Amino acid sequence: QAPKQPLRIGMTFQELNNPYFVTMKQALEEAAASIGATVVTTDARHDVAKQIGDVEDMIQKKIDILLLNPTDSTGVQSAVRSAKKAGLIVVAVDANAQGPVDSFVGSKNTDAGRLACEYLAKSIGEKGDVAILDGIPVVPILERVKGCREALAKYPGIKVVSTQNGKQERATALTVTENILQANKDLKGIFSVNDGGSMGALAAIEASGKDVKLASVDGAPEAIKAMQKPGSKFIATTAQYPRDQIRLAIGIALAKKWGANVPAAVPVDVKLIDAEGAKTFSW
Amino acid sequence: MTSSSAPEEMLRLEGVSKRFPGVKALSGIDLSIRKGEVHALLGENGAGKSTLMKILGGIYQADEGRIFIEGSERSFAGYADAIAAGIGIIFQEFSLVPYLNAVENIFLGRYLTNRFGLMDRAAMKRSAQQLFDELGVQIDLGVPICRLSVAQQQFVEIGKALSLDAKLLVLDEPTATLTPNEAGHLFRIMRELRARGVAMIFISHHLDEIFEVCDRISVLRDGANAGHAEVGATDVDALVEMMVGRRIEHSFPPKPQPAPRGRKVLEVPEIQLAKGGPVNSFELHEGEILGFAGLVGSGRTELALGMMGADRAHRKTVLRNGRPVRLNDPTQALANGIGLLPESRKVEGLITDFTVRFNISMNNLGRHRRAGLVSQKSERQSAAELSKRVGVKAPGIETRVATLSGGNQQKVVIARWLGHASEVLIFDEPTRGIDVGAKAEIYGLMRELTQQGKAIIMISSELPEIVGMCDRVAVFSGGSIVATLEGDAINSGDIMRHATSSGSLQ
Amino acid sequence: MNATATHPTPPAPDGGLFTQLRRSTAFLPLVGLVAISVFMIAATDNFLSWGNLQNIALQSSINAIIAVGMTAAILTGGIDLSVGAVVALSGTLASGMMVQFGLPPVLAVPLGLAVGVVIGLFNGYCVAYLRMPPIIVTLATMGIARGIALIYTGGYPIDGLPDSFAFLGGGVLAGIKVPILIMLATYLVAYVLLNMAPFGRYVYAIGGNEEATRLSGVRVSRYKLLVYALSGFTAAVAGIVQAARVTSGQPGVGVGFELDAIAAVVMGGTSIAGGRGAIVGTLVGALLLGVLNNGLNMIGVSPYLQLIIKGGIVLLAIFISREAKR
Amino acid sequence: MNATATHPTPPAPDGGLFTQLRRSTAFLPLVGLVAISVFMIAATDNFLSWGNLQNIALQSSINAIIAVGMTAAILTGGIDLSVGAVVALSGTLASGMMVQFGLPPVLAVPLGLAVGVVIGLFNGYCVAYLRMPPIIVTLATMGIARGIALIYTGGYPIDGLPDSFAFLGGGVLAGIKVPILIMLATYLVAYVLLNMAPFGRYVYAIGGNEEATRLSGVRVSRYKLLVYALSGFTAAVAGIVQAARVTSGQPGVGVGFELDAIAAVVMGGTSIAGGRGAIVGTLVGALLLGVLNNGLNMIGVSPYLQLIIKGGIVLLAIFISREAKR
Ligand SMILES: Nc1ncnc2c1ncn2[C@@H]1O[C@H](COP(=O)(O)OP(=O)(O)OP(=O)(O)O)[C@@H](O)[C@H]1O
Ligand SMILES: Nc1ncnc2c1ncn2[C@@H]1O[C@H](COP(=O)(O)OP(=O)(O)OP(=O)(O)O)[C@@H](O)[C@H]1O
Ligand SMILES: [Mg+2]
Ligand SMILES: [Mg+2]
Repeated sequence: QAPKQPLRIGMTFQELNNPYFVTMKQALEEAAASIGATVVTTDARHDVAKQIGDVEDMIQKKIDILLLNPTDSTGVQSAVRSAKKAGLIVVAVDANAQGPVDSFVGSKNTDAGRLACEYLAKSIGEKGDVAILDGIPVVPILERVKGCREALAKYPGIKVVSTQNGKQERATALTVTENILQANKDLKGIFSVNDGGSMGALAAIEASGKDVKLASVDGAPEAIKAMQKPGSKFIATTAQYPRDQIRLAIGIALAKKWGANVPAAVPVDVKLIDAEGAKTFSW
Repeated sequence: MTSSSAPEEMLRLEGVSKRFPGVKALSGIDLSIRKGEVHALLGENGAGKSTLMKILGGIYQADEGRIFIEGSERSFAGYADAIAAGIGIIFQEFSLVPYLNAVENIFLGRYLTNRFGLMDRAAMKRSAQQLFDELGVQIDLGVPICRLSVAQQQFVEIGKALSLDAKLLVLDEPTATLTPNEAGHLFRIMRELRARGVAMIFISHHLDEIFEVCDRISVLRDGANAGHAEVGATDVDALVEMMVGRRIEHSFPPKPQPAPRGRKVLEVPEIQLAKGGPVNSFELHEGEILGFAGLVGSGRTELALGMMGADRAHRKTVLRNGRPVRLNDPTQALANGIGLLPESRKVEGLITDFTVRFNISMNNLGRHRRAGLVSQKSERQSAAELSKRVGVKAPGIETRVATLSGGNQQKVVIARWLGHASEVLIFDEPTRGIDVGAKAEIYGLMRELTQQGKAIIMISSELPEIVGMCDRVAVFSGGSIVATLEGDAINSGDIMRHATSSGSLQ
Repeated sequence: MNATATHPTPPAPDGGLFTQLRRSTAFLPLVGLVAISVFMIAATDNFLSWGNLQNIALQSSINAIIAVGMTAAILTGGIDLSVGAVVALSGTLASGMMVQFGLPPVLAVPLGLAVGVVIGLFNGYCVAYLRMPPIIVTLATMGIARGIALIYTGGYPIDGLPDSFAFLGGGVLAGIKVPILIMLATYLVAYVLLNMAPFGRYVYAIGGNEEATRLSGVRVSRYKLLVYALSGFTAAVAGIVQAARVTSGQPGVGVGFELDAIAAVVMGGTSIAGGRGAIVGTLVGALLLGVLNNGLNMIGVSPYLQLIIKGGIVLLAIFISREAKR
Repeated sequence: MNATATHPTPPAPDGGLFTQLRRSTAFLPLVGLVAISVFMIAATDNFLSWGNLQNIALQSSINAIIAVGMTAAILTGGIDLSVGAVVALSGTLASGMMVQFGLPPVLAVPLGLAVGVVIGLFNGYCVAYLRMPPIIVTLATMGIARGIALIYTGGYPIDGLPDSFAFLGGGVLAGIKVPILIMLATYLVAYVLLNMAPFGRYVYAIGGNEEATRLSGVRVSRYKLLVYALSGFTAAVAGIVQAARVTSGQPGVGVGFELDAIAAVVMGGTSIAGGRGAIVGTLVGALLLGVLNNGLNMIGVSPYLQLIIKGGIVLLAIFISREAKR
């Protein structure tokens, strides 16, 4: 047997500007520490080319397990191939990747969108104008929007009057929402594809003084906190479990390393959190 | 091509007019140039000489008027058209690319290529070398021309125009940056060209040069024809009167006798610009004009810039009013009452986008400060007064300097220092490109300044001006001050003798 | 340089207020602003409402504030690419001071501004004293400032800011939103500084001909230093307003803000080569971009198409102003 | 200007190959590259392996290719901010041609390149003939090209590219990865063009003194047009390589690439003011950035800290080259 080399885990993130992924990174470091593994992380900053380069560098660095949070599912496939060729175990996290990944651990994003928008629809009395605050066109986001649209379509009284891109970050979401509010006098609700964007939308709604309800996806701490404010317009967010995703991904990867046949996909349930549920929820 | 007029006529301009916003630069100019003649074009600063030449070169379009080349009417949309018609121009403002070498500059726009379409450097270098051999100047063909001296650059400019093999060559103040020696070179070349039938238009404010090299003369005044003359049938006074419309007292203002020997306002016991270079020393007294004379490239400008801290000096000691001062940049120089009128106005002196007023008050805003802000009223008043004193010909003090003629731009820089509290002024080639009338005024102003107790270092390549103006003269050769002359010793013969001696003489 | 803006009372022989206006650098941008506004009024229901007009001013305010320092930098012939990262850094730092150390806003805000000035001074030192090219210096500090903001926050937004701070982003004074007031105040100060104080004259002079300015004895290096410090400062002001507006310090905010600011400056008639331009034009340029963003959102133009339209309008605006200058 | 590169047989009295090398623009960047590489060799296990060296060249290739056109644009005193968007547009368009219309790569690739040239010509036309400032023209076309790419793809990546195309991104020829070969070929052509053909001298001349160049009868506008076309072309080449490397046409790719390319050019010793520089330096600059990225990843430096370190090293590199030039 080879001399004891600690297990090396590499993870490439699509971004590390976002609490959701930063939380994953924390969970990764904790989990790795508990089994004596070393960790390298990289931040693709939404650039597939950089992500491929990052993976290539990690292969040169001789990691054993690659956790891949793809910034684009198709774009990273050559990186997946190189990694597999170099004998790594590759597990996609949060969003799936094309190519021979060993497994994929991620939220049920369609559910996430559906749950949030069903709740939103009910809270506005099943009728009125609704806007969607879209994000970067990657699979999980697209699925959330799809789920939301499916849910809203069940209510003939509800009309989606505007879909704008808030880029999943506060500052952009803030201005975009301000404009949506100006353009749509009778807006009743907004669905934001993530909590980062929803925080910007919330600021805009509060500043406008209008009664517009807001639902979102993630369960980020700031969202949870905002929902608990009395009379908050932020009524619900479908929580994902970033820590669990990582823990599962590492578990699957180890299982694979030990020779197990692992499932191709491990969907992680999501849960709707409303103002009441927010009191006890945290990532 | 149809040819109807006299066969020996190279160029005829008829009724050329040009108006710029706020200025009628040219009105109804007629001009006729014969083949194989050197034709002088004279006029005060701003008379319209350069503008006329730019129209000839297709750089400006005339509002009215016609251009005939060898009898047929032509119009040029750009300089390339003019070149194609056999016209070459040496511009008043350099038109060289600083980071290219002399060869690349000369052939710019018409590089020789080999059969692969790549540049044939060897061939170009050969013909450039030949060109400079003919000109009798030494130019390092390998270095970017920004590393050449101003005079060398001027010769590159000349070489570039000559290499066009033009039938009509325009030389717009080519001698302004040359010493008499080099100007002599140029005149020899011009005579050779004349012998080959090339027609030339020669612009200069040095009227003696006109008599040395020209055949006929045309004079512009305020953008209009002021007269024509044959060189044999006129003299300097007549020309000046034609240019200015009155007679000019063009002798230098009287030097104070005996020469002023006030307290030493500036002492430089030692200054060495570069490690291993020559060590110099000089001093300057209250109320005197100290000349820096020497050949082009003898290091006068360098020494002045190094002394005042605009360039780095390896080692130097400078005392102002007996106290040692640190001069590491022009700001410190200014704080110690030392001001510079730089050699190249456009590059170093002016902000051409600024108005006359801004350029004049530029480093003097403190005088116009009210509550931390610039008082427009006081600034405007003083700018108007100063520009009037140096005789800037411009529509007003709110005119952009870029639109002024070369000489008038120079006057603006002079005006800046007239209004300044500096006690020590370094005037580097102050009358370069200045017309005769204005020159006399500037000389008068310089004397006036010294009478107020200021001291002036005048760097000049014009010997008469050195002789006529300076109380003492430091003669440079090869970077060293080889002699300091006073009183009767200040004469052209002695200065030239020292200037051409080898540097280590002392 | 803009003769009219700098001479409140020129001797203009053919003066008249309109002539004066027409000659000013800001005239064409103003025409553009009016033209686009007219179009938006026609194309949307609600454009002209007081609410929406405030909205536009509000949304333009951050870019407009950043563009003040950018104008100064560009006028000297430089540029400042670090502004977006400074927005993030000053916002997160001030937020951190309030949330983690419990500092009151009156202390935390100056600290946030100070960090912007420090980065600006660093930029300015490299540019002015070490003679490094501005574009590359500020590109480097852009990475550095962003990195510091990310490390400081660990990548999380800093939340839980006091209401007194949020007032800077969402409050209303005399019927006008506070960020708009901050923007106006910034422009007022900048106008005085650039058009009436010696500082401004030197800024223009340096951009017009740095060597000549230096040889005439102006302390070029010091003024350049100040210009970048100013740019860092206005970016930090924008960072504070931004943090107050989204009531959190966001380490990832401000990506690409430098390009918006440059666009505002150039649309406002300032020459990218330096030496010519006017601060008032920049404000108009920023508002023009704001109207464009707002209007296209209001019309409901798809975000992708917005990119194209905005690009086209920027081109058109510059083209027209070029033509008119001929 | 790089004296050595331009005079294959300089009259250098104190010649010698080393002296010549030492005088060249690319010398200092080369020293920097060597220094950083030595550091990385010491700091990591595996830096010097053939695999990792190829890796670095491969990862630098896209930036290096873009930087060729950027060098030309900067040499003329201009800049091209649209390159990143052109990477996206040419990549998506070529991909679309192959996937949606079933065109073979030999047809689709030229089409992708052509679209880059078209954007470049448009930029060049605005800059050269309409005399609009390059920074703002290309900023506008950056938005436009990106918008077109997004609309064309609907925001989704275009997938399912043929293997023959993917070869351009992942294939190996004579033991070397194809993108590296494409990069080398691009530099070879650029070297000849810029140093040995009249075109190159005109590019330098325009950057050195545009007015003088015009007065010399050089068709300045035409050469500027060509320079931007070249920049569009090399960006499109990079776009094709990029698409082949990620085996999909990505509409969102290339954001910020313009800044990386500018960094490579300036790190390579080319003056941002134009007129001086060398294409070889740019290659060295791009490799330097590549080594930095790779090495920091290999060491395992945290992504946030990487931003700071990279900024610091860029600053240091420029600082040293400035000092040495004194
Ligand atoms: N581009 C321009 N825009 C506006 N006015 C101009 C422009 N060029 C020249 N002028 C004006 O035209 C007049 C003639 O200038 P020109 O340069 O032809 O004079 P000049 O005779 O060559 O003088 P100098 O001896 O000083 O060189 C001047 O009043 C000048 O201010
Ligand atoms: N013939 C030459 N060969 C090489 N370099 C020269 C030559 N002439 C001048 N130089 C450069 O110019 C420097 C001195 O020029 P400087 O401008 O100080 O001289 P100057 O006496 O003021 O002459 P000018 O009338 O040109 O201003 C020299 O140190 C050198 O670098
Ligand atoms: Mg003239
Ligand atoms: Mg001199």
